[in-house]
Amino acid sequence: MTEQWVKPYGDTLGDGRVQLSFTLPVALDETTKEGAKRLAAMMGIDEPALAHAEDMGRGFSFFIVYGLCRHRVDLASLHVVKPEYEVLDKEAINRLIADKLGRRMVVLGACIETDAHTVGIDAIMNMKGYNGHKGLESYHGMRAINLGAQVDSEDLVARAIEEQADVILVSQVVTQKNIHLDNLTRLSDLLEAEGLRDKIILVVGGPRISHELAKELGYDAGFGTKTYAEDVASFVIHEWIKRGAA
Amino acid sequence: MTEQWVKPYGDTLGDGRVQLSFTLPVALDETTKEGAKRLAAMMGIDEPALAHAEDMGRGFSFFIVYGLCRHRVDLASLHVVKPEYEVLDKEAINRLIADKLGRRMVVLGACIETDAHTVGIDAIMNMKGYNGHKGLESYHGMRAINLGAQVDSEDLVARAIEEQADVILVSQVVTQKNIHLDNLTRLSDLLEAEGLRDKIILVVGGPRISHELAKELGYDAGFGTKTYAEDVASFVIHEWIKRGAA
Amino acid sequence: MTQLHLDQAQIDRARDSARRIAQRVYDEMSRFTTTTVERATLRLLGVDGVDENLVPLPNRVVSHLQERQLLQHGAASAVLGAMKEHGLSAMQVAEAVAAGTLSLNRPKNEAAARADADAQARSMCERIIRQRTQREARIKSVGEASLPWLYLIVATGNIHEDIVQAQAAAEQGADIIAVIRSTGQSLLDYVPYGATTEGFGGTYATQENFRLMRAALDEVGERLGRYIRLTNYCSGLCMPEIAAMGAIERLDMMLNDSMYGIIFRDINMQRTFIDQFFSRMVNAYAGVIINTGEDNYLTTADAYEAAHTVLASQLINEQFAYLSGLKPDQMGLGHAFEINPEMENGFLWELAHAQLVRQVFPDAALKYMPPTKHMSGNIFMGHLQDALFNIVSTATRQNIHLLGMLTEALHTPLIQDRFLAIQNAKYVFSTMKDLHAEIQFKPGGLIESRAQTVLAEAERMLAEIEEIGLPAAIGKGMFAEISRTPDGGKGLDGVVRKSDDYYNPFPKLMLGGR
Amino acid sequence: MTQLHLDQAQIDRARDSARRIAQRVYDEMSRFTTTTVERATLRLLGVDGVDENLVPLPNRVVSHLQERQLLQHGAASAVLGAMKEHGLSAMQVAEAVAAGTLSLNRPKNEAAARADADAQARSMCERIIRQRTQREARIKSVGEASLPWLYLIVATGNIHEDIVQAQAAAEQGADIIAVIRSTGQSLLDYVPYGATTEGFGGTYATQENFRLMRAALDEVGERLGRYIRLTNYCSGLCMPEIAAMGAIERLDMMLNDSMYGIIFRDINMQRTFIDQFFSRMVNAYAGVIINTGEDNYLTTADAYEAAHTVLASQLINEQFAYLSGLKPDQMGLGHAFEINPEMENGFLWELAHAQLVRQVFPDAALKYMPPTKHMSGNIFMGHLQDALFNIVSTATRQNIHLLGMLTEALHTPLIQDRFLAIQNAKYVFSTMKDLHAEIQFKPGGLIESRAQTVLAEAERMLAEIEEIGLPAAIGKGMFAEISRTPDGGKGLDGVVRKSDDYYNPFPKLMLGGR
Ligand code: B12
Ligand code: B12
Ligand SMILES: Cc1ncc(COP(=O)(O)O)c(C=O)c1O
Ligand SMILES: Cc1ncc(COP(=O)(O)O)c(C=O)c1O
Repeated sequence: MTEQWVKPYGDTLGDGRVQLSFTLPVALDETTKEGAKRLAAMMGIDEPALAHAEDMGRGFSFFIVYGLCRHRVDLASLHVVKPEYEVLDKEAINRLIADKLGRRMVVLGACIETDAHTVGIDAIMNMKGYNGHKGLESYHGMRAINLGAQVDSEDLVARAIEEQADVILVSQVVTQKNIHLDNLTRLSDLLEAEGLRDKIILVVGGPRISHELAKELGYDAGFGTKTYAEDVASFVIHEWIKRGAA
Repeated sequence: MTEQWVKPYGDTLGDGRVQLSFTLPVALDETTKEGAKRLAAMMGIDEPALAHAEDMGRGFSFFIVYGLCRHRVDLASLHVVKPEYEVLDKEAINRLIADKLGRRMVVLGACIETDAHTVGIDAIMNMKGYNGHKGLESYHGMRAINLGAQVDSEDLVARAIEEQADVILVSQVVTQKNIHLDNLTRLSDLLEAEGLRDKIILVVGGPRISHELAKELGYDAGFGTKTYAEDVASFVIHEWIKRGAA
Repeated sequence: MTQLHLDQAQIDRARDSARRIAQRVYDEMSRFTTTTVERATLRLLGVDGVDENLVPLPNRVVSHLQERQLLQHGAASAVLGAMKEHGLSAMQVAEAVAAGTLSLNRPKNEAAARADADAQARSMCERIIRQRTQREARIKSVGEASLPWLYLIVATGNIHEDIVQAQAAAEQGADIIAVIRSTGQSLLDYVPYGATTEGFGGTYATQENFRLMRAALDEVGERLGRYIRLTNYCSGLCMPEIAAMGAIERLDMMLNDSMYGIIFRDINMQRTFIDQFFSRMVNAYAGVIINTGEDNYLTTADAYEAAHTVLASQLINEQFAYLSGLKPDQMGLGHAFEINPEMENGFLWELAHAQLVRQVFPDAALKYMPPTKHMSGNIFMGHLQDALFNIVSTATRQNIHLLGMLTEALHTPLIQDRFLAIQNAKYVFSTMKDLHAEIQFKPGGLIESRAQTVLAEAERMLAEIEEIGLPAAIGKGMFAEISRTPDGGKGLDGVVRKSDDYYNPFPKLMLGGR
Repeated sequence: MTQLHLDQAQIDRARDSARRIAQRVYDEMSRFTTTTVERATLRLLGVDGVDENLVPLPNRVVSHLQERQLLQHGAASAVLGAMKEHGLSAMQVAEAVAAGTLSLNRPKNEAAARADADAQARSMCERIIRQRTQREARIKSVGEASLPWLYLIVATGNIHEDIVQAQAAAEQGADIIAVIRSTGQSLLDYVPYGATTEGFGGTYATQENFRLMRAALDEVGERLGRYIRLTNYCSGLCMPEIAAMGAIERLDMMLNDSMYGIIFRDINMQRTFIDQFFSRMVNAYAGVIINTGEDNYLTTADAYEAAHTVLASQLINEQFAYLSGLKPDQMGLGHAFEINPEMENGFLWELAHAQLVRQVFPDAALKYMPPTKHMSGNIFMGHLQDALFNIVSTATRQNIHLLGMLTEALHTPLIQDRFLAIQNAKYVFSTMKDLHAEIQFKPGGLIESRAQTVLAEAERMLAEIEEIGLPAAIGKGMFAEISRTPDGGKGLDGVVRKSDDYYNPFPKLMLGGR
């Protein structure tokens, strides 16, 4: 593959210009300013210029730096992990489900553990959908059950057994102190323990979720901001077919 | 000296949180996003999170990244180059000049070469001054001659000879493509060529000027934003005394 | 701003509906108490601490009473009776119960126990009044912030780190510090104990944390010459207990809504209404300003379409507040700038709405919330949304101004986010200082008509709620598009029908004989 | 916005003063021509190119005429005479002069030479009219931008890089692209030639650069369905030549002020007034919108204290513009949001000022400049200052809206700075779409009084200038606090007193016989 090196661009190809801001937990003086520049230099920023340095009181200082990033990256060399599937429309998805499953697909959705941010999962699951994209409830090929907020992983797994779920969709919005990692690991461990992990398509979504992260956590896919129901539905049916084929 | 390591601070000591923004000269897609994160990683940013990625049209993409900067710096180890002098008030400066020179000190100011930004040099030189700090014209110990904008270096040097200047103050505001470096070097070379460099205290100022840079260029001092007349005047008389002592 | 032309009779009709709606709920709910009301009562009588499993003693005692079928009489007389009989303090009684060395019964002498309870309660009331007086004295001596008060959150999860951030925020200009609570605390049926250093998206609300932060803010306030107010969350399954702790530790404000827990935390509605009444009574007595949570509706519903639900809910919250003894200047009725930034003329609608709320509640300490839902990772754009919010706030003279964070969509605030937020607000407030008095709305124009429409819709909505009752209205998802049923949700098991001889010393002391 | 109450008689008096001020300068100055006026004339007659030292041929020819004491008769007839006598084209004459193989003299037949010059000039005028017609046709076919027009600069120093940035800017929403000129070009007494790739803080204005950028913007405009306007600087020692080049290459707007060069570039005032008259005439004829530079005053003087100097100067610029045949809709009178962000109520004063200018010049294509002087390296704060500027612009219906850059204090714009600036303006303009019609100023309030004060001060200032004459006023530093004398400054050596038989074919063609 031909290489495709890129660098940040300000006003001339290859200039490497970047903007940076951060706080240092020290009062502002000439040394602190020098320290801020030095940090930028350590990041590989040439000619770091302190655009702004301001004392924030109580031994904190705020900095804005512009400079020239020395690093460049070869886009051609990057292997991006992304779910491989074609986004279909509702009709096509319903048809595929009818063809391949011959029954309605059971999809369970929840915001797990302490997370109560339901707007995201509602956007995917509920009739109304999001930005004019109807949710899974409106897919007649699916039985979409939205359990809502703060669902314990145990309860979710129990319900999955009860409903014979094909798919579990979980949402995680709160990520502070990486709490979502704990929550998500907990759920997949439980499914594993119940011997369900292979039977169920397990998907996670949320504004800070990437497919890469999801894969690392042992999920089948991860979806970030601006996801619509048809994206998930397309992935899910595609994954179902793939598993059948395997 | 005891070490004083610092790292950027977001909400926990040592967390290293920084904000970054830049443009990449490629259209937005998953690979570009990955490239943006990779660049942040190369800067030593752990867990780089793409807070925002937006296509700007015509093959450009804009990114905002937050992440954890791995680097830290020992403030105690930094040697900050700064002009060493005590800032005096106008009276004290006038008295010192009377004492040490026994005559008025001749100070020539100019914005050199193509630069026409006079507000800065006016703030230092003119009667009115800046932010309530009177300019050098108001110091009766000084003869302050402000040549204004776009003064050719040759003209400035000729005038310095004519007026028997003790001090030359130059202002450089335009720094695009580093034009100020050329201009400043040109002036000091000319002074050197005329054998005047040692006789004259040569000072540069401007919003993007640091003392460090000025020293590198062979100037006696450099002053940045928020400089007042008394800062320069204090330095100049201090430097005069130092040279006399040497 | 000049006043919008609004029909006062229409406002009065809407308010009358709200009064009847609230009164009906109150009448039905005053036949019940809850486990947390009783725990709060015990806390106010001096019970605190935890057992070896970190279960709070108020919980141990109340569970004990519940097991023994005694709770319906009220916890106070049983405990006071035991104190007298065994010559113990309230704490000692609780410890003994927890240790299993003491079983509580109905007091031998009910009248004496009640009198003792009254005496004990009176001394706590005096303590609370002393805090209230101290607040007033401090404001007088160190100085009062100017309006609007800048309200900032800290949410590191660690009380010690929170203190660093809170003091820095105050130095930068914050007038009010809210210590955001860890996710999930609202669903705990007990209040954690002691100083805490681990939380997610916030720090646990504990009495010790209250105390530490109060001291830190008193300290920085003195240094700055400005009394810094402290806020926490009086919501969730322990609403009354948090109110009690706050009253004791001199919190100044409390998030305390009549419906938030029901709608957003799926807490049982009966439980919430009962707890809410008691907690507000304590807040009222302690001179705390409550903050209601109507702003949250607009995080799930659309700010334009659901604007009237905010007003309707504020009117209901106001009436519930009156029932608990709160004065208008203690009512931080909540609303928010949640308009979609892509909506044409969105700013006009927000201006109309903020001014409408201002005029309907001229004496309330309105709490105005910044954009959150439509904030994105584009922090530069977000900073502008916050600026426009700041403009509406100063133009319509809001009282409690929550600062919007440019990183709202990303993380709980970093120290620099707060710093920039304060710069944003201060710039707007100063450069537009007298704008509110200089600009007038075009009579009959888009802004005025919009306000009139929202008012009319709120009136209609309240009429409908009056018809069907508040529980049914919530059941229909009339608020925030979320539906809850009277017997659904968490915490119903903590609702206890009062016996005829139920006794609690606080209402008559705090409400003056209601 | 509703209108401010202003005294129309006072406006009329101020305007009358300005008319007499301008007329007096015009009467005095029309006895002179300048080297660059003559070079522009030659360019319009077809002379272009450079010699082996890169000296433009128009300079070579004019110097030649000056040496031979012929310039006072006007360059046109000498060149046209030589063309006829030697059977050469204008370019061939110029090349021969440059090569030293031809010496110019007064034409043998002055009448015939004038007639030839007229014919040649007429064909150039037709060419310019064709460009003007093409502009109109393109606007009709690809579409016109909505008001206010978003104006963005590119300033990489390299025309090819500028094109990339300009096209990207247009895609992001720019309606006007200004190619900022290299520092120092305004003091060059010639116009550089060809495509250029090195400049500092901007790209050299050359005819080839004009052509390249024009083509690039036509291309992107077609793609976007919006005619993208192109702007450059018609200032400095070559003002008339730039006007000529712009007319030929279909520039749409030109920075072109009657006093900017005098004050900010220390260009001789006689030179400037003469050049200004000719250049504006060409601009007028080419359908170019001029942009005046009053905004610059506030970069050295204080925006509050010197507000009236902006208005006074606008009235003078307007009268000079009328003298050169410009129509009100070609008058992009300049003003700026340069208030100190720390000034209490600063926003109100800016609002008052912008509205005042709007009302005094209801038909002008007002150019409104963003904050620059008080921008700092705090880009987050700067972004807010720009937002408030955007608000005033939409609220007072400005026409040409220069986008403020959050990095104004740091560098010429990076591509992302422009991107964010457009998002800022678009957000404000959309969310406040009808605000201008909804908000009224309090009669007799702070805003109205402020506008009245500024108007009164401008009237007084103009009366004083009328008294002493414009050159003396400039000498007193009445504009921008910078003082210049009639015989000081650069370029006086290029001022030539016309002989009685001075001839130039363009004024009568372009002004229709003035
Ligand atoms: C609305 C909101 C709330 C509402 C939630 C109401 C509700 N019923 O959901 C309320 C007010 C209750 C709330 C409370 C809290 N919140 Co909140 N909240 C928000 C807010 C403003 C918007 C979130 C939202 O609705 N976005 C719109 C939806 C549509 O977007 P989305 O969730 O990203 O979903 C899309 C995709 O991500 C994806 N997706 C999401 N889930 C899934 C699942 C699957 C399977 C798939 C395929 C896709 C998918 O598809 C969706 C549609 O495209 C954000 C800030 C912001 N602007 O983002 C803060 C925010 C998320 N909240 C935050 C916090 C900290 C809290 C609290 C913990 C604060 C506290 N301590 O009290 C509480 C507690 C809540 C709890 N226990 O979880 C933080 C989280 C910080 C972090 N990164 O950890 C944020 C970022 C605010 C902040 N800056 O502090 N919040
Ligand atoms: C005002 C201004 C102008 C005015 C200048 C009027 C005048 N008579 O000075 C006008 C409108 C003419 C102008 C024109 C241009 N400008 Co200009 N201008 C500015 C602006 C808005 C403010 C500068 C200013 O006056 N600051 C206030 C003074 C008091 O601050 P200061 O200069 O920093 O001075 C202080 C210190 O630095 C120090 N100091 C300065 N000099 C000295 C000297 C000594 C000896 C000492 C001790 C101290 C000292 O003390 C001063 C007081 O504390 C800046 C943007 C900004 N906000 O900074 C752009 C800016 C400087 N301009 C810029 C440019 C590119 C131009 C042009 C080249 C654009 C063009 N191509 O047309 C032209 C050409 C000018 C030229 N040939 O030099 C760029 C420079 C970019 C760069 N880094 O290279 C800037 C940053 C704007 C931008 N973002 O593009 N400009
Ligand atoms: C009234 C009210 N209570 C409580 C909260 C916080 O929620 P919780 O404490 O349930 O996590 C909010 C959220 O902003 C609120 O508005
Ligand atoms: C009217 C006018 N002309 C010219 C310029 C640019 O200056 P110059 O071309 O002299 O560098 C400006 C600056 O903004 C201006 O306002």
